[in-house]
Amino acid sequence: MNDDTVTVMSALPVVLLLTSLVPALLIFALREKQTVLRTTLNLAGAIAKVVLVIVLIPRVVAGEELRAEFTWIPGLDIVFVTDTFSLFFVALSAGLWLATTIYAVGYLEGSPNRSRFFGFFSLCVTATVGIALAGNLLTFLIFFELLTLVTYPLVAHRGTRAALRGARIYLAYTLGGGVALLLGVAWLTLEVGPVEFRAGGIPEVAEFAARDPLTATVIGAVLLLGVGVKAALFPLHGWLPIAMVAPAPVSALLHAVAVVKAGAFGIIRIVEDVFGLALFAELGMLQALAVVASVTIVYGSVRALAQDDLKKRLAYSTVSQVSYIALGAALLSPIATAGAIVHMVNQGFMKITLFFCAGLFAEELKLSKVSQLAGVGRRMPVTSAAFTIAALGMIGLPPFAGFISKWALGLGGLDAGQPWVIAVLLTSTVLNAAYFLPIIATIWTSPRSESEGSDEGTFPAPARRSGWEAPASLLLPAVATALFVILFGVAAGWDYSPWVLAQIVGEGAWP
Amino acid sequence: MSAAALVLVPVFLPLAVGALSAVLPRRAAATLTVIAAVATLMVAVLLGIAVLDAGPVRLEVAGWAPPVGILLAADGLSVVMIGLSAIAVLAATLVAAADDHFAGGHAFWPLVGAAAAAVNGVFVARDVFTAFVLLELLTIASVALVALGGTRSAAAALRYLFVAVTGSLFFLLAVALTYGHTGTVDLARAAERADDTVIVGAIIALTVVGMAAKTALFPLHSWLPVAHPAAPAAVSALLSALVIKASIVILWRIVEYFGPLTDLAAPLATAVGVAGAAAVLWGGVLALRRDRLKSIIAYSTVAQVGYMVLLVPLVFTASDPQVAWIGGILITLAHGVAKVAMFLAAGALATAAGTSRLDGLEGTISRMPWTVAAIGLAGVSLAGLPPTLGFVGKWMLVQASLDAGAWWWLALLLGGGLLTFAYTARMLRATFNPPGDFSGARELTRPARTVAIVPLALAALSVVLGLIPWLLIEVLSAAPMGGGA
Amino acid sequence: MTTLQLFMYAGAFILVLGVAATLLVRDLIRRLIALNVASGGVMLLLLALADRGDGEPDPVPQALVLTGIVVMAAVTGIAIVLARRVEQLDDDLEEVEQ
Amino acid sequence: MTVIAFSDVDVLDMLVVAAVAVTAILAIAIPRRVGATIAFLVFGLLLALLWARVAAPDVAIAEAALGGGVAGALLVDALHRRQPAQPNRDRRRAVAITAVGAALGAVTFAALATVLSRLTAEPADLGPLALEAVERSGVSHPITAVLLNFRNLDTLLEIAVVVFAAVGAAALSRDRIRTVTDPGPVRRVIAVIIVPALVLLAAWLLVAGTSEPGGAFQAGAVLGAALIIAHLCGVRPARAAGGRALVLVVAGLLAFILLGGIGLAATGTWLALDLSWAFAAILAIETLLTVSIGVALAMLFLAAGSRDDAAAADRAADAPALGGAP
Repeated sequence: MNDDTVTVMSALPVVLLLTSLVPALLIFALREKQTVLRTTLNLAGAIAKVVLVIVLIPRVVAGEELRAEFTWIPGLDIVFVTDTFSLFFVALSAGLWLATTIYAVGYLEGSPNRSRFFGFFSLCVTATVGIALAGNLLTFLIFFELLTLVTYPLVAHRGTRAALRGARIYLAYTLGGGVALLLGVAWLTLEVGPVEFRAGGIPEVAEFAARDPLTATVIGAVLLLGVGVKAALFPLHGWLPIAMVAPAPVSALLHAVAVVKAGAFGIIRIVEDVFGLALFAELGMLQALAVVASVTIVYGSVRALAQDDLKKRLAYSTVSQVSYIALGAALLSPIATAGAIVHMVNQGFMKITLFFCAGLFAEELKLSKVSQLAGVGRRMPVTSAAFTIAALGMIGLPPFAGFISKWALGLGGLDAGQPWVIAVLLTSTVLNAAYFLPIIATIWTSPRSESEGSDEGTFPAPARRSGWEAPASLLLPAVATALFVILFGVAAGWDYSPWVLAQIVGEGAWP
Repeated sequence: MSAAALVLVPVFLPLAVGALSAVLPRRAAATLTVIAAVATLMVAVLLGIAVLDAGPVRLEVAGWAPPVGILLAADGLSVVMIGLSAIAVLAATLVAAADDHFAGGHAFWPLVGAAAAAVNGVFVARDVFTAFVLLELLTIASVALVALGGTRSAAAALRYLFVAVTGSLFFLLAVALTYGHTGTVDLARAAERADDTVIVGAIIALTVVGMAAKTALFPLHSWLPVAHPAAPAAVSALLSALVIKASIVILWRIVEYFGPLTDLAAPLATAVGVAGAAAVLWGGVLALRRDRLKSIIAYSTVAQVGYMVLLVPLVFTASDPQVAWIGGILITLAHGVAKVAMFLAAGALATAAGTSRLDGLEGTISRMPWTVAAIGLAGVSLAGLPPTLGFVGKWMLVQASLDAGAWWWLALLLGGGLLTFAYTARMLRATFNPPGDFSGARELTRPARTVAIVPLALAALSVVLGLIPWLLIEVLSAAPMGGGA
Repeated sequence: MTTLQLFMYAGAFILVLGVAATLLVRDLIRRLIALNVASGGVMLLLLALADRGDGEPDPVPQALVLTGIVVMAAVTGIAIVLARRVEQLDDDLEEVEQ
Repeated sequence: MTVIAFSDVDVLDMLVVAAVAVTAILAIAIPRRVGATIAFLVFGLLLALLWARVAAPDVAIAEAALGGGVAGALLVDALHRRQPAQPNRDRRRAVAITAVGAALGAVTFAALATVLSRLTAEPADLGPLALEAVERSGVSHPITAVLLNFRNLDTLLEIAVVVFAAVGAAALSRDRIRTVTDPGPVRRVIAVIIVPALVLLAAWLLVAGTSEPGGAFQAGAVLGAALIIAHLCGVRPARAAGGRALVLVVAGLLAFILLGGIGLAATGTWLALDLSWAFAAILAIETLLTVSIGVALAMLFLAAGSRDDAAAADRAADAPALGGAP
């Protein structure tokens, strides 16, 4: 937190929530056929949120902090604040929500139960923004659990046996995590009173930890366990590949913004804004977190190698990539902290692009396996290009966004005196390459074998008047997010680039 | 009219309306019952304001002070429970007025009036014998209401009657001991004069057994999953949401007044807690294994009763008993609101689908999304998940358990919620349908609009109260439990 | 032993007897009788306690017992109605089976 | 009225208590319904005798009237219905269950007796306080004062219990209450002699209740018995249809609640009676309550004992125990 931070009571944080909550409730009430109105509401909410965020960024960067609070029970409030970190996450969600909404409108065109889908879709973003804006642990907990509940109908949306099974497993994992989180939050609140996030750690928590380090460690571990499920830390990651049954836009949102990112965000909040890095390191938990994150990074990558199902491969890739954030948060170095924070955005844009593309392949050509993608680059060049950009970014090649993350994390590892981090990053990069490069190669070069796929051996030509390779509402979001993947890498030095903002956010943790 | 006289309205208004309803045509009876429920709700608000202003509202009936006369008093607990009863009755009668299937016959109206009067009376009673008579009135009304479920419900109703009346006799024995030991049946006066550990322990033990039978606390629960589903839907809703609360409140009151007087209270409280824990697990597991909506919801009640009594051991061990009291009361309130919503919504689904079997509900989520949403939201509240009232209660009980270092109760509170949501999710899953598998396959009978709105409104109420629970907590703290009335 | 004690213990005995029978007996009408026996036991206990002094007995418990008796009669009445319904249904089912 | 308490136990008391205990055991142990019911009837009468021994004549009358009525209804039921065959339970198992039940019962009794033995013999001060207040109640009989003034809330609720039991019973057996269209000679005689006698008795109990043992409950119970007998004997006014009878039933309850309102208006306290009109109010309300209770009990037990057709009712009318007039 900057010393010159000014806290202003304001309704704006609530308005930020309402921009998706109100559309959600209105959409629920719509009839199935009111497509235009529904799309309008969706887009209006999404655009309003983006505009609000853009307006707020300069103010918050300049040291203004907006705050709204409500009495919940006597002595314990529901608090929303826009500190730099929360706004950073809100910006990520708002941007990707807009892209995903456009994509989803096109993706679900003509399918049943769309009012239900978009209602919960908006609620999902509301919950994510609530998590971002939460000013204390209680508020964080409320929205964290809300997120679990509102994503359930999205995962189960199709109603098939597999969808219901995926939703059930998802629920079992995340509610289990919620139990741990509730325990941790309630316990810490009992010990130190309302736990308001504070960059660099809360003094009361530090005092408490000095008094009773064992209990503090247990509470910290329980809290991490609670958020670790959503962040898909090994061995709590089991739900993620199974939840792939959800429609593509949901997977995109789950992996890039909402669920796993909420978990990652929670890890950073708890480590840096509740306990503080120094205290966490003192309690010995920082090292433990680093080890778990490293194991998850390598494990996820290894498992991804073996998947032929494209979405499954991407899912294991998420398991691995999200743990970069946890790893960065677990290193005692300002540059690693910034690396963790910037990777939230970078991974978000890269992964959402990949899922958009996977959805495009599946929708347009009914391709869902890696082995079926041979030669698809010629039929869908734009989609394939977007996929390639995001995949290269994932591997960590310059000038794409992913490079910034890996570079910052590597430097941070050295800075923190933990050079083994470089080894983890290198291993992961090699594995990333090993499971992404073959896909890229297949898409662009492999001639399509006669024995598979359609009878003619070539993909059917697009059957739309525009002559585009896919519907515009699906294609454009993918292209846009892919461009951002390049932009975030190339323009990392710009005043408001994610990397610069991440450094500002990270500074707070290092008073 | 002084504020004190307000205490009588929740008792006599429904009673008079109930008596009138017996001889009035259905429309008039329904209208009057709904009006009475609204009026009761307003009186609850007024009483709440009075309690916030000046603490408990006391009324010496007929102008005779205890020990000769009867004292009624409304404290925070009374106020919020009367509010719950008004809301539950309002919801159930609105639905029953819209669709006769939910009522089961004309006698529904007078009997609901009697039941409402009896539970409200229990909430304000501070005289153990008056409480006994009120319990009997409630038993008579509830048993007859169950029997409205058709010929086959008679056996369930009779079984319920035997258990309930046996429970009452245990309580009457406790009343006799109270009188024998202290020479009065006024709670406060009896608590002042009681000085024999063994006798007071016996009074508590007898009340616990009697009320456990009437509330269906494990292991005396087996009548409930038979009786509640046998009744018409609006009756099931009232039985689960409201009727069992009367015996819970009596148990609480006895613990409140007599608990501090005897060393035997702590072991008894632990026994109650153990029974509650077993109820949570047993009810939850069985709810998971039933395949009819009403049966699942009834077992859910068995499980939830476990949470409602969990405050009993906690008030003896937590450093601030008020937190445990308020948490337990809020969980009970949340259960009431959610259970009415759930039973009414289940009734609507069953009516529409023509069956209450889970495997016959496929596709209802698309046709009746609001009704399914009501079940879902109600389940969220029962499971104690945010942002509902159930979460507030659970939060406070978790705080109290942590404070008391009561790890067993803590594990139960945390794990029980998962079980609750598991059977809720099971109900929800049954309503989904694979795409294309449903178009015109089976026409659903669409229920009346009210039938769809009421459960959802109640579910929404759980959320609203979950986000702004402080008002309830203020009212509950205005007259702390154990502070005397 | 005093008369008070005699009556009290007798009341307790009858109560326990009645409750035990209510729980164990299967025949509905006999269960109902057992329940009434049990309630008689409690009434005996209460009335014995009312008459502890040397002077006039306390009218309050007597009034309570009076109330209790009326309540029990009402309960019994509705229980008989239900028992008839149950057994009628059983009979009908038997007829159908035959 | 005084009874020897806290002296050595009277032999008569011992005998009556022993008889009560024995009949209680018989009532629960006899496997046939008829036998069990008769034992229960005797049990009730012996209890009434005991009530007189503990100086509770009001309770004795009520017990005799109501207990007799209940037992009578049970007896009618037992006589005219086939007792369903008990599922063949393994004899050994039955013995085992009984043994376990007896053992648990013994333990419970021992525990209860221990608790009871701790009750002190000091008289409570409630009695003197209540008796002292009787002067200000408007009636001179203490129990009536308690029931209709000090604790009239309990009484009101108790009426409600009876009223709603009748409402429930009527709903559950709506089409089943049948009247006797062609009463035989025996029943004509009963109708002419017994019914008016019972009605008169009820009236006397009601009026006397303000100063002596008696009152609305006892009177109501007797009136109920009269109505049942009249009904079974085919007396026309007793054939009131469910709806009209219900009006009579709820009228008493509503009047009682109304009295509460009047109390509120007149004295500022709900259900409070001003001494100047307390006696009149109590008598008026008792009259209405007597009718309410009488009709309600009649409905309840007619509903309970009805289902069978005229042939069964024939026999029922000749069953002397019905109504159990004192």
